[in-house]
Amino acid sequence: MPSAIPALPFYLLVTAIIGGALMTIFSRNVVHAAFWLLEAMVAVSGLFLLLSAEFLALVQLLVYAGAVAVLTLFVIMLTLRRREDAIRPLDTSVAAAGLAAVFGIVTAIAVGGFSPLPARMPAAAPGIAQFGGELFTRWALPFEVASVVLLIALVGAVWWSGEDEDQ
Amino acid sequence: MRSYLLIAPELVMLASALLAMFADVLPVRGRRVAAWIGAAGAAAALVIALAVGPGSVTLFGSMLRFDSLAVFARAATAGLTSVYLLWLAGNGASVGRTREATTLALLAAMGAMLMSGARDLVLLFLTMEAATMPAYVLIGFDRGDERGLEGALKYFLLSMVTSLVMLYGMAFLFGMSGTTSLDGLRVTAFGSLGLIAAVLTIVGLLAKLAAAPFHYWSPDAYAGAPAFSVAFVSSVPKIAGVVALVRVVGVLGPQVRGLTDVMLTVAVASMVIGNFAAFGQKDVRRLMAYSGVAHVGYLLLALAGGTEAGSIGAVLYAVAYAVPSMAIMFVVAEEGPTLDDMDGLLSRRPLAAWAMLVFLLSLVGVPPLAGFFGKLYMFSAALDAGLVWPVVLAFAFSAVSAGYYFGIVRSAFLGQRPRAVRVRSTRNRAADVAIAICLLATVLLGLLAGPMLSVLGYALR
Amino acid sequence: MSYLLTTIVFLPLAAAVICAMLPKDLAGAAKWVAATVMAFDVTLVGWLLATFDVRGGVQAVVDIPWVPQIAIRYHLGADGISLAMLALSALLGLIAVVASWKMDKSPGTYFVMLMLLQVGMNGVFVALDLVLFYVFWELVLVPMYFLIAMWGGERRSYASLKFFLYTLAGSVFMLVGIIALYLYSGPNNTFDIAELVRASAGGAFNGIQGWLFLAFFLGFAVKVPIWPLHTWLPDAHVEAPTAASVLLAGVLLKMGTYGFIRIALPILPVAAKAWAPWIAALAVISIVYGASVAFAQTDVKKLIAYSSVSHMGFVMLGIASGTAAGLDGAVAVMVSHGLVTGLLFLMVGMVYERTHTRQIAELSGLSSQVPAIGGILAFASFASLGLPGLSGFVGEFLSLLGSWQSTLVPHWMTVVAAVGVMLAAAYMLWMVQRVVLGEASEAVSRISDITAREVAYVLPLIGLTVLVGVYWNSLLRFVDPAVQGIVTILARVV
Amino acid sequence: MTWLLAIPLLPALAFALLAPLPRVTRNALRWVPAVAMAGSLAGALAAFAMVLRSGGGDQPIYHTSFAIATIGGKALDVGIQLDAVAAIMLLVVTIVGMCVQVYSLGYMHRDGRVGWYFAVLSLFSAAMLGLVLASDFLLLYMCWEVMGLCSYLLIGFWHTQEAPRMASIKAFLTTRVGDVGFAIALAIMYASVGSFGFAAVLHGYSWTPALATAVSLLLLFGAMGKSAQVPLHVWLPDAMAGPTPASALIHAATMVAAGVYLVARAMPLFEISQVALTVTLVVGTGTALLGALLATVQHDIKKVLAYSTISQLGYMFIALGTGSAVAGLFHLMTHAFFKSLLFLGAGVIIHAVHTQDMREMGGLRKLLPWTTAAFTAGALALAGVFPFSGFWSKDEILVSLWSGGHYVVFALALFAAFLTAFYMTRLWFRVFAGPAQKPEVREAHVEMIVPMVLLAGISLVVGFASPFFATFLGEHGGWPDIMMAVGSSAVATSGIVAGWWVFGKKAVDTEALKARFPHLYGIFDNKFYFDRTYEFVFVNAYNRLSDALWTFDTKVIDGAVDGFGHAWSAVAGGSWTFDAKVIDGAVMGLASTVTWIGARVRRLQAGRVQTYQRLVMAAVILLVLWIALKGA
Amino acid sequence: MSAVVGLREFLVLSAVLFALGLYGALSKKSAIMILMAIELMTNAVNIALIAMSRFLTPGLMTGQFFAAFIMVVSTAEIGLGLALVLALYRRTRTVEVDRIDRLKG
Repeated sequence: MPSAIPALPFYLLVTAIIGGALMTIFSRNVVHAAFWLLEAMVAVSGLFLLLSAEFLALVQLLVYAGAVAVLTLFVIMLTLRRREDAIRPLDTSVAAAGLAAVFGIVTAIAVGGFSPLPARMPAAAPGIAQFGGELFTRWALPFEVASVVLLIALVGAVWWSGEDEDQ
Repeated sequence: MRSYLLIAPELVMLASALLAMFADVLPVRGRRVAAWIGAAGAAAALVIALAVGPGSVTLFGSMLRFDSLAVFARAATAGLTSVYLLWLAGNGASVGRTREATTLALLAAMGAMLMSGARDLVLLFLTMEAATMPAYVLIGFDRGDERGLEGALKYFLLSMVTSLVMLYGMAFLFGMSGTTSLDGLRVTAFGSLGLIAAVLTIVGLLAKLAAAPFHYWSPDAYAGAPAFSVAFVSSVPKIAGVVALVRVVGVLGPQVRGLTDVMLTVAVASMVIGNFAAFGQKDVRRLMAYSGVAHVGYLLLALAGGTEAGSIGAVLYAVAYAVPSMAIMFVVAEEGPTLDDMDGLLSRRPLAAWAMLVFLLSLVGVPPLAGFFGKLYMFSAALDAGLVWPVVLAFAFSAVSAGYYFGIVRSAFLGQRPRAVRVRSTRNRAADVAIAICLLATVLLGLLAGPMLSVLGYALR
Repeated sequence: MSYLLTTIVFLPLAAAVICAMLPKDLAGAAKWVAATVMAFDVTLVGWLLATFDVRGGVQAVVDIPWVPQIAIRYHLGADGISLAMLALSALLGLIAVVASWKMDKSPGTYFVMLMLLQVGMNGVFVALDLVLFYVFWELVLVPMYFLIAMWGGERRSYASLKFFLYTLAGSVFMLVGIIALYLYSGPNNTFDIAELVRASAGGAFNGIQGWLFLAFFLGFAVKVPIWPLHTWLPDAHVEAPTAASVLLAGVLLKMGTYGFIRIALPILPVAAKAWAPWIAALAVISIVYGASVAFAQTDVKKLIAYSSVSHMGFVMLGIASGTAAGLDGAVAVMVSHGLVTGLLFLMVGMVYERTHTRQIAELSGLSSQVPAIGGILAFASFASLGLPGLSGFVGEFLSLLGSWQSTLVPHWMTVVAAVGVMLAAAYMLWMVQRVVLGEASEAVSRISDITAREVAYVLPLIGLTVLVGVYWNSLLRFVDPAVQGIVTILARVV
Repeated sequence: MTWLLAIPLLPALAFALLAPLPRVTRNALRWVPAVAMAGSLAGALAAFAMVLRSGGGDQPIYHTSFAIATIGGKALDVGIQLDAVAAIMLLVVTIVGMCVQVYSLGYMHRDGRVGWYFAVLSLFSAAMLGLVLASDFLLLYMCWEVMGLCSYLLIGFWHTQEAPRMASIKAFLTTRVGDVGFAIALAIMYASVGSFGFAAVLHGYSWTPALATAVSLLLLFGAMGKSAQVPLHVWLPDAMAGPTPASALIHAATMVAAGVYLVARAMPLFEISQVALTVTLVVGTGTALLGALLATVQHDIKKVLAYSTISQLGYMFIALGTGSAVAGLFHLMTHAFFKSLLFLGAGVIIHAVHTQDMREMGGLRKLLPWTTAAFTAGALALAGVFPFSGFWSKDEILVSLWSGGHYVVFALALFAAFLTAFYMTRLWFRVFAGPAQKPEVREAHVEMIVPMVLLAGISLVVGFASPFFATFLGEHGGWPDIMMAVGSSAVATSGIVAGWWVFGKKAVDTEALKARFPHLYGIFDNKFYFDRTYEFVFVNAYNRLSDALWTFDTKVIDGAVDGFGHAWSAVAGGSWTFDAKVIDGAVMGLASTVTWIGARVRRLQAGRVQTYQRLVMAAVILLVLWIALKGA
Repeated sequence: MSAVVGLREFLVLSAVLFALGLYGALSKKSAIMILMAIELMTNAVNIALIAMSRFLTPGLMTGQFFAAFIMVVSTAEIGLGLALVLALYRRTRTVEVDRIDRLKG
């Protein structure tokens, strides 16, 4: 395991992520935004690889990049009656920008102050096997609750997509 | 073995939820069989929860510990859900497909019950999401009505953002303390980042309870939603929400200077906005939304006191608030959401009218009902902690609240215009039994406060 | 451990439940249920009166823990003063039931409300635990709200909600006071009045007696009512049905003054003495203000309502004086005002039943058309203006004596109060002049005189007014020992 | 000796018996009070005999009391006693009372509510007897007030007419003004002595001069109310609206005398403070003069007698002012007899000519022989002509004045005596002399004549008892010296001669006199503007005050609570509309205010999700910044 | 740009990404865009979590589990959200958040 993270790939990925996010937010075409989001997700999964969290990188790729992005595209397709509906005036709001900027700055400063930030990365990092082992021992209960959450989402989605037959 | 016994109530709830979902498969016919199953299941969970009593679950990395406070919350949640489903069984026809509603209610209740025992940030987050997601669907349950869906969307979006803010806070809490278990959280060494992380986490919890200034979703959501779903959403999840807040504030409070001031400001804001906005309301659902904000304000005042008695008083009051407000929404669901629908209720359904009066009086805090004793404990704890003028303000507001609550009483009792024909008189005995149980609970919670408090392991003195 | 007081207090609750259970068509029977229960209640109180040992302090005590966690006890007991008020409350309760015999508008619910009101009234005078006292105090609010709101006059919804909110707002401060007492009552916190008195003597509340007294003062002053918190009284009286007015004037007003005597004075003697001149000033204003405004009234009931403000001013003067004579006078006015104003409202009720008007301009010459009603109304008016030989004089005279004797009340205030007595004669006689004497007016000319039933419920009031007026000790025998206890507490404080 | 209690209780029982009865049976039993009064008379005579046997003096020969209340552990005693003063007063009240009862049986028998009249008369007598027998100021005060009530009921007996109604309320309130002083005096007594008994208060407590002055002046103020002294005399002339026999009893003999009796009782207190005595003297003189002056110009026969009573009461207060209670009481006794006689006579005259205005009378000398004789006896007694009782008692007062060195007052008293003789002669000539304007008049019935004759006889005889009267009361008695007797007789006769000269011979044209001094006559006519000033200063002012307070009550206090909302909206310019259910439901303006604030608070709830999001995040950021700055 | 990449860089990245997502959520009118913004914010949180877990507590993988569960939950919620948006679209023919403001007061 490399004891330190090589600077070049990290910064490459950072530009990909931030660029993707910026394009998602500021693109006028909803479809383009969806694709840029997809690009950002893939970059994030790369970042996870850098942090030697292989399982999470894989999950990120499959779940977010695959399912969510595709699902978003589906809904966009369903809600566009005409092609040109996709092009929408760029919604900008100074208030939102102000609030987001303040929040970002405050957290950044606070993080800066996070005194014991080790620059060096510790050597050993547990692999997927240990992740799998712990998932079904220490984290079994959250796992079950997560499954319930999925069930609820399922019931809700089915309910809302169902037809509104007679009361 | 002990651990499985401890989470038996939750398992029973899950089982009955699944059974309710596949009610069609069962041989028993009838649209409302799901609700009956649900009601029975929840009742069983209540009994087990009380029987098993407190204890800590050694399995699963001891993320779950049910102390007496949690036992009380779990029992109350199960009991209320059982009464809710009993009422639902009685009103099934007017509510449409009860199967989905029952399942969602049971799953939400299960999530809430687990939440009251969660001692770990991850589990807390997961159980909280499990408890609130069904609320989105229940609020927008009436698929045909876009106002309901609009309410659900607003609730959804606002909750998502506040949950993310909470997650962001939790992430840093984890980062600083190295562990996600509640007891191990240490933020003191990390300067302002620790403080910020704590506040962000607590904001998420406050938003779930619809405390001001994070309450904006609740008036629109309740006003759009069908009354029967407001009955559930406005009462049951709040109990567990308060317990969670008690846990988090209990851990972070001593470490973060000024946290109690934040709680105090939010409490006073909730009282002011809740009470004043409720005046002049003509839709009872919206009125109850603002009343909910006001009562959360009273709760937070007790928690701001920071004493152990305050937190127990707050949980007791959460239940003392939940029972009457749910029952009021039952009657509103049967009669119609606006004040005019309530006109002449006394002449049409005298028992319901008297019950409504008792529930409203309990919310105002008139003795000898539950509301009064709840406020008495909470505010004596708060006064003990020196918060004199906020308590006086709280008492003054509860007096003022009689103004808008009595708007409902006046229409019900003095309204002259009995509505010509009752459109949906399809409710049957079960619904009335449910209301009767709530009535009994509101009165007994007041009179038998003593024994009930011993269940809570109350040690004020 | 005697169950007598518990039965006396909660018997009407049983009646209320029975009346509530009555089916629609049997609602007429509700009045019989109420009457028998109240009759039995009165006999029980009578028995308690008979066996009451005047020297024995608090008797018929029942004291069991209710919510042990925060020391709330179900603690009932009666000393001289509470016994006098309990008797008044039970008697007026029975009379109110008999007086509303011809109530036809949903009688079932009416008598349920009346009985609930009775529980609150009986309970508040014998509760010796502050929370229990507060529970009964609030219990009275709701039934009275409904009695006014559902069976009242034209502006009933306005008057009833005003009554409810005024008293509720006041009682909010009282509750804060009660909790503060609980918290500061030394090592083991308690709500029990006797223990609080001991704790106060031991200096438990020394720093904050002023604030505590303010809290209790606001709570009780609204109920008494003391000027300027009195504006709810005329509306509530005018719009309330006769029986409700009798109970409102006869008993509910006394809960405020009883609160002062039972709670504020013994537990917070230092503050009571400090506040006494201010309370006396407000009392004197109430006396003169009430009398003067009564003089300008066109509605008889409103006149009597303002006269109540004036009479309660005397009670507060007596309480502020802190002397034995003053406090004896205060309780005497409370009892006599209950009897006399109750009688006045009953007579006005009878007149209203027959003539359907309360306007003084439209009523005149009652004594020529209906001599019995006219005579009794005149009798009640003379009792009200404090004619010696009738109970009205006893209380007011002793209050004047007490306030002159007391070092707390400046002498000029007693003089103004004495002038107040004269003003009372002015508006009362002016009313008798216009209503009872003179030619029978058009509204009065065809009405029938008093019936046997009405005589039945009026007679006890007349009898008691004369008895107390002639032989003062019939009442003071019970009240004086209890008052001495309070006076010693006040005396101990320098 | 407990049968003494029977004296006041008998008439009280008669009242208790008659009051609740229906009108018809009550009228039938109208004789019962007369029987009760006879019983009391017998008792009074027996009591007088016993006191006579024991030699009189100021020590009570019998005293009993009973605890009416226990205040702060100490008993408050109330009781009755029999001493010389009480015995005399008992005699006076019962004799006059008996005569009035008998007379009324004749006078009132045609009236529809005669039963009620006798019942109240009986209650009045009981109260007066109770007052006289009282051994403490408390019982005295209670009977004092009950008497006030009876005078209210009797004056307003014919309550269907406007005048009696107004007169009765005026009488009650004016006396009540006096009673305020009395009540405060009692408060002072209780505060200093701790009890009200005569023995304790008058003899058992060492009063400081200042406190004694205060108590005596307050008692005097109370007495002035009841005994119609200036300035509280305005109610007596109007009280003539009541039935004449009632006036005879109340406004001649008993009630008005109660004030004098009270001061006489409290004389030990008055003697401690010189100020109180001089004030009494001044009040007495003023009243005597004013009464006499006004009596000379009245046209209504009863008004003349009313002002004459005021004047004579003034005399009694003069006597008390000089410190000699004996002279006061003696004049009280003699005045009671001849003034009640005059009233009863006036009653017969009014009954005969059906009017009270003397200008329509005349020449009744021959038509009403018995009445004229009795009336003349009374008139002479009043004028103070030897040997009638008036002469002796007035003489006593003049002696005590002279010996007390009050020469100015002595002169004024003589002038008042002259005026008294003058107006009585004027009355005599107006009523009895000259041509009979109403010839068809018949003499009164026998039950009206007998009491008058009896009273005339007593007025003639009782004067001679004056020397024994003083010793009986425990002070040195004796015949008045000759010089004073001659002087007063001279004044009296010159008054009569002047009266005869003006009214008998009509030598002076009174009309011209009036024309020449119009404004002087105006003053007299308006009764020195007392009524007008009281009306304006007190009654109207109080009316305006109570209306002002009533509007203050509804508009300001109530309004403050109600109006707050509307005022707020006017200030804030907010125009919020809410339906009737909220308006009529809004208990107070407060509710409309709160609804208005509610509307403002809800403005943020405008329905757009984004605004909600931004508001929430803004709140979050604020909290974060607050905590970060607080924490750092 | 310091030569070696430390935890601070990751956390700053997470803060910037979170701010961007927050801006998107607060400013966008279309519900779908808001959901996308929310996904960005979720990823920001995950980055922070995994970075801190990797740098501060290499031994145990709590942060990674937390992130994993966050992913599960947020995916479920976005699915539900999209279903809700679709249902609402079917009724009101719009996904513009600020045009659906019939509930107010």
